[in-house]
Amino acid sequence: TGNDASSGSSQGGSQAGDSATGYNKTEYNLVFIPKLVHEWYEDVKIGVDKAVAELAEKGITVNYSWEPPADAVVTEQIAKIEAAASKNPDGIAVAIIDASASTTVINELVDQGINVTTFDNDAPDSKRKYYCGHSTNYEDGVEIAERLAKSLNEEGEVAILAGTLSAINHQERVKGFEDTIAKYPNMSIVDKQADEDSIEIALNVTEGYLATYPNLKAIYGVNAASPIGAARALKDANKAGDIKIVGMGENDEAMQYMDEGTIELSRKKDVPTYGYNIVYAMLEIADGRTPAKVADEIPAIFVTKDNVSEFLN
Amino acid sequence: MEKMLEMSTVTKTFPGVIALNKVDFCIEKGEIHALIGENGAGKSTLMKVLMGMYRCDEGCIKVCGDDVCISTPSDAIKLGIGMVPQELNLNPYISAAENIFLGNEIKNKLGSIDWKKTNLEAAKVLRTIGVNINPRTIVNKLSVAQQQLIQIARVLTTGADILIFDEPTASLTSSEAEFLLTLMKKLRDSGKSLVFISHHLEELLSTSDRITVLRDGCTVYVGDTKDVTKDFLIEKMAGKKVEKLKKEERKIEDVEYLRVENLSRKGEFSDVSFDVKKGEIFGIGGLVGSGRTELANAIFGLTKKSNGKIYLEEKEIEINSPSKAISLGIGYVPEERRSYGIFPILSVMENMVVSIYDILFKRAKIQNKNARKITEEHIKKMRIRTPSTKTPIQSLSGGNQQKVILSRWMAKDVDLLILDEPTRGIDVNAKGEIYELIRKMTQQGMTVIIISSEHDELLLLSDRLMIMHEGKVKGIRENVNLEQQDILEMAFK
Amino acid sequence: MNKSASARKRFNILDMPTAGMISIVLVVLCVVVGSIKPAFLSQYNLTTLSRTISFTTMVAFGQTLVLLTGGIDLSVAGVAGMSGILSAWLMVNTSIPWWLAIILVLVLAFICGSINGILITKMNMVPFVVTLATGSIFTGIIYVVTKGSPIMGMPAQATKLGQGILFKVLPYPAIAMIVLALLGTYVLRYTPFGRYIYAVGGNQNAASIAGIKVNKVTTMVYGLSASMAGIAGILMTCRLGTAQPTVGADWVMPSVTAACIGGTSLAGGRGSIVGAVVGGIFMGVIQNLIVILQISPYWEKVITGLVILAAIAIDRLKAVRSNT
Amino acid sequence: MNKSASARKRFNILDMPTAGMISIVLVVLCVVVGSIKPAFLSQYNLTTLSRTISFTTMVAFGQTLVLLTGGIDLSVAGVAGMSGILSAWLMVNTSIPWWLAIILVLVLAFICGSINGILITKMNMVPFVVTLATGSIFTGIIYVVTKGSPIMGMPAQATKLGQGILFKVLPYPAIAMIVLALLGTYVLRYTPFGRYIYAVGGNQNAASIAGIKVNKVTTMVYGLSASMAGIAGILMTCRLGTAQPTVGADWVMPSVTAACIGGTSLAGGRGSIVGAVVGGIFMGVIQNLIVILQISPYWEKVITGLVILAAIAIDRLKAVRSNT
Ligand SMILES: Nc1ncnc2c1ncn2[C@@H]1O[C@H](COP(=O)(O)OP(=O)(O)OP(=O)(O)O)[C@@H](O)[C@H]1O
Ligand SMILES: Nc1ncnc2c1ncn2[C@@H]1O[C@H](COP(=O)(O)OP(=O)(O)OP(=O)(O)O)[C@@H](O)[C@H]1O
Ligand SMILES: [Mg+2]
Ligand SMILES: [Mg+2]
Repeated sequence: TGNDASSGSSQGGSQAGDSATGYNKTEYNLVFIPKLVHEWYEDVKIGVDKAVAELAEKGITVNYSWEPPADAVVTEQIAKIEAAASKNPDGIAVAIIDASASTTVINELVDQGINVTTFDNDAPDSKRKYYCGHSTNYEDGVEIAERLAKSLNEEGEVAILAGTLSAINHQERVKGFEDTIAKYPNMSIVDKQADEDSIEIALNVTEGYLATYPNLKAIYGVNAASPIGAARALKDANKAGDIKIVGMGENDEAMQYMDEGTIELSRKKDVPTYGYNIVYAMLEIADGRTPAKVADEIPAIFVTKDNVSEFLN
Repeated sequence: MEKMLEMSTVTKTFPGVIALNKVDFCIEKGEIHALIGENGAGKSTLMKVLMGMYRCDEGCIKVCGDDVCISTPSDAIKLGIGMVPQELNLNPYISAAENIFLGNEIKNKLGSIDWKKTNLEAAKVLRTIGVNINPRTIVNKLSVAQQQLIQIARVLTTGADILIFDEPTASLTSSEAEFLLTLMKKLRDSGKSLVFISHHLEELLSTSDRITVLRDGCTVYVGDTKDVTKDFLIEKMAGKKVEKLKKEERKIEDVEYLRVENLSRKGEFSDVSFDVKKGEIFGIGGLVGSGRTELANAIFGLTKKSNGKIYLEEKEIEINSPSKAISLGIGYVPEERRSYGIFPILSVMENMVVSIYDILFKRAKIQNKNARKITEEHIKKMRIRTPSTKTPIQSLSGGNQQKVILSRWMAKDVDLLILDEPTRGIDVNAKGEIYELIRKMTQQGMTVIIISSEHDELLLLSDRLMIMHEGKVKGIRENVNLEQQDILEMAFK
Repeated sequence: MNKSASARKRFNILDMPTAGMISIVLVVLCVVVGSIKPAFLSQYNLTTLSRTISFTTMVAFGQTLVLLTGGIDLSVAGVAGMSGILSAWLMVNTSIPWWLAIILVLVLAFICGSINGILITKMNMVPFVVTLATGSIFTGIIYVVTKGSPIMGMPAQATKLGQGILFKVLPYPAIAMIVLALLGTYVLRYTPFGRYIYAVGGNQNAASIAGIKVNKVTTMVYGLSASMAGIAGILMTCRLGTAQPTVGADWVMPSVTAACIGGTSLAGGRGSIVGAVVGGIFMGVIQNLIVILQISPYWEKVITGLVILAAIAIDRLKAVRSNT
Repeated sequence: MNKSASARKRFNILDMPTAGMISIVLVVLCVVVGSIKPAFLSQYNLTTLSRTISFTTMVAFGQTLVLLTGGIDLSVAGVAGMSGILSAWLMVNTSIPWWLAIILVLVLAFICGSINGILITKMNMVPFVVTLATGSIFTGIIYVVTKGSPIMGMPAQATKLGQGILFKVLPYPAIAMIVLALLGTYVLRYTPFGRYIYAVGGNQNAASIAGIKVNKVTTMVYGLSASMAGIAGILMTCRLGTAQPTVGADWVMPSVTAACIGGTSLAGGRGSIVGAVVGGIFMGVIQNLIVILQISPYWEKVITGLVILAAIAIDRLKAVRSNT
């Protein structure tokens, strides 16, 4: 179903490139706009660089600029998207901070003939050309809850570190988790507090939990910062392992805590693949073709003590 | 005699003004040197150059015969120069004792501040200048006069050999001033050199040894005090002959305008009753702390009275805010110009027309042209020295600032004007002009209450006089054949 | 007379207002960048940039009024977000027409601001803490109302307000900003109320004695600041097409900074709406340039900081030279 | 004499310093909550709470000094983060011993702060904009160094500084805070330098006439503020065991707020380290109570705002009553 040249993109006009490479042009300009400057996106960038290097071997030059806003602020990101558009690139890839907020801009740009794609976090109702990411947040919450229930023998108190209140993916992860725990009569969610994606706040809130709930059995953290903050607090309180931490930890630090046994379970995605896949997709779109898959689901795996060694540097 | 300080060809310009134009100024060891001139003549500026607060454009300074470079106040202090500035310049949030020893702390062996000793020493210094206040009092709780005395105490503790007093007596009453003058003489006799700036010529004549007169930023006269007379100085300052104002016997119709009955405010004044007639100049005299300012504040609605009644044209009125007072046609020139009078960074024009914006607002727009016209008129009428109507008022000399505030109420055209020390810091000639203006205003139907610590001013201007002491009315008299002596007698009876 | 005239001429050069100096810096910057990267001066970029700038700049207008009185309004973020959310909520969940929803919310914003003003004047509280606390409350209300989720389904007439572009050149929010800037300048320059704001900031005690109702003026100013934040919040919501709980969350510092860069003093009494416009444009242009010039994101904050420092340093050099 | 004596007595009750009033509110709050939820007063909670509070409170000490001079330091976030990152970087990537790394970074922090001070005094720039800009630069340096990733592998002796607990009761950071509070109070009360800080903020002209080197004092104060932020940043990094780029990012407003709540005036000249401690504890306790009392996260901001308002209102009531 791949090479459907019929999609009326204006960019497809220049047929100068030699067909041996399979691409219309020999040089492409791309813009990436992650949510913010963060190590997670550095991993995405590794994948981007890998694809760019591959293409260079085929004689295709891909220039890209990396433009995360300094902080994950939706209005700042929109300003970045608009500014990037004025450079008229062959493609813009955005890790959406806020789907509904960005939809208008994306549609405006796509209508102008600029190819906008999304990665990591989607704007599903927009006219974006392609999405590469992970959208099963609710299901992740469910899955983590199921696994936690099993390891706790379906009983005990659990507290949630709920991330940022306005982040939809955090809300969905919480929802999936809550809905599932509700099915176990002997399990209860005793508290849920925001940690604003901050290790410092996650740590402080966890200490509050430890003081308030002597029977706490597990802590669920919905973003990369939460399990790390919780792990630190548990270690300090000498309760590492007694209370199970489950959640979304992905980085090296989380892997180390897991190796020690402080974090029990973590959902981890193959991050560089986002970058790798999206470069190829953007080139397809720039040439006026539709990429093989319009939405590219990057699978996430569960990391536990058993397989953590694969991810330790 | 030994030259203690020599300033030669000092020139200092500000945007729009040449404040000092090749001024020569010289003090000898062990003298009190009077520095006089009209408002804006450049007296304070010259002293600020000496203190290193302004850098002069040109000129050189010698201390004890040596060329010196003074670029900051701490340089000046190191050279043994100390100053009591014209404007109150204390830290309002710290104690009197600390203000006195600021920059000159008393430390113990460990290098930390010895507060006990600081307070003891402060009390000692305060006693030498005749003030009886607790050195631990936070400065913003003190009256203006007390703050002024603290500034004087400050300078005395620095052990400076050259002491500058820029209008030190302006906010003091006669007895405190008297005490200070004696102290200054004592300092001179102990070998110190003093610069004394004042608009009270009698003071200068009785205290100083030599006099320098400045006019328009130039030195116009230097000579021994014993060789000059008051009239001579007045003429030198103005650069022309000046008519002296005489007491005027006026007939005031017996139409009551304002009546105050049993007005009291806890801890400030009690049972004050008086009435003011339409077109009258009603003087209020007394000694420091007699509660006159507080009385005026209460009448104007700045503070709440605790008791009593006020009638305006026979109708009882309730004044609970200044804006209410103003809407009833009352204006007020407060005693503390800097904290209650001026808007320092706003222009002369804005300072003048701030109370008449509602009148200037026509055809959906403030008529700035009119505002400028009014301002320029008053600048001319009051002879206010300012480069332009746009100059921030803070860069005017003290006396000229006061004139701007007076103009504010003239522009507003109020029916009753309360003036609290209206000529404080104003030069002799300008005083005369202001007196004349006050009289002219009353002739046009305005009523004036004037509070003053200068008794000759009250005797010259007022139709009737009320004397207060310690918050109580000691008497009200027609101002006919009254003398200074009578006022003091009334106060202490 | 001669003397003073020559002195006055020099005075004019040295006393070029801050807003003027910054404008010059800004124009030079734009010309230089425009000649290196024509994309910067493309109509598309200028149009979207003008829209981007307009929101915080509008907030900066209100902030300027508050700063002129010597206060500070940290609640603008909360008010902006709350206004956006509540107006969308009213449009989506009630049968109130969209324009009425907007008016109602702006009235509410004004009341919220007045509460700040009343607490500050009547209770004699510190503006910084009061507006921080009320700002926290207003932000909190957003979360209570939305539980963090955006409100979708706003009527198209409303979203047009934020998304529309007049003659394909001038976005509606930019028009709103220009109108408000003119209005604000008029009020500050030509109405008694405007002059009273300067007087209150110049010396509160003196203002009171001059017959100005200091408390009323101050309360009004906080009300207006909140209204401006409200307008910006609602327009941003319309621009986005959905009501985001985070709208305006980061507008506090930029609004103060824009005012400051444009020459408004934090101590009160000095400043202008024009200053806020210049400051707002300056900040927006820097952000835009960073993308246009492809400056590494890791260096973005460093560059932004340096450019701001450089701009105000150029402005201050004259002051330093004219000093003492 | 009699009058003034009676006046002094009245003065004492009405003029109970803000820090005192807030302490009373705080104690009442703690007792009430402690009786409802004994967990609040458990040793574990108090110990961890004391550590949580200590970081921003230390930053608030420096902020207090700056506020006393009438300025504001918005660069504390940048300095704290940069100090944390750079010290970790030195420990991990060079052979410099950990303690030397810390000293070097603190010297650097002091220099960074002094740059603020020099720009503010020599160039006569506005503290708000200067520190905002330099703060942006310092934060930027973090990103340049780390590209957003944490630095791991800090030596255990260093992390002990942040994680250790004396006698299982008093965390090291809390000890650092107490020592610094005592030291700061001593400096402010008993050394000329400390008094000069008040003098500069109370009336800069007066200070200058008294021969105080206003520029030197001010520069020093910004240097100290940066050093305090540096200490807090390094300790937080040690506490977390890894250097996070976001350390300190949210400390600016809390540090100013803590100082303000404790009675330090933004206009300068009034305030104390004790005030910062009380304000810091107050803010920390509110945050802790929200967890302990299971307050819904959606209501958190509303409650926080209301409690702050209530506390300062209680403090101000006395002022309002003693007014006019
Ligand atoms: N900081 C300043 N900026 C601009 N102009 C100033 C400044 N200080 C003083 N001037 C101007 O310099 C002139 C001299 O002022 P100065 O204060 O020395 O007068 P003065 O003799 O002390 O008067 P007064 O008796 O009223 O105190 C005045 O015209 C004044 O407007
Ligand atoms: N803010 C204040 N706090 C405490 N006491 C004050 C304060 N202001 C004034 N006082 C005291 O109140 C009394 C009256 O004040 P004040 O000296 O102003 O009276 P006055 O009659 O207007 O005298 P004058 O006008 O001659 O200075 C004085 O004893 C003064 O010390
Ligand atoms: Mg003078
Ligand atoms: Mg008085």
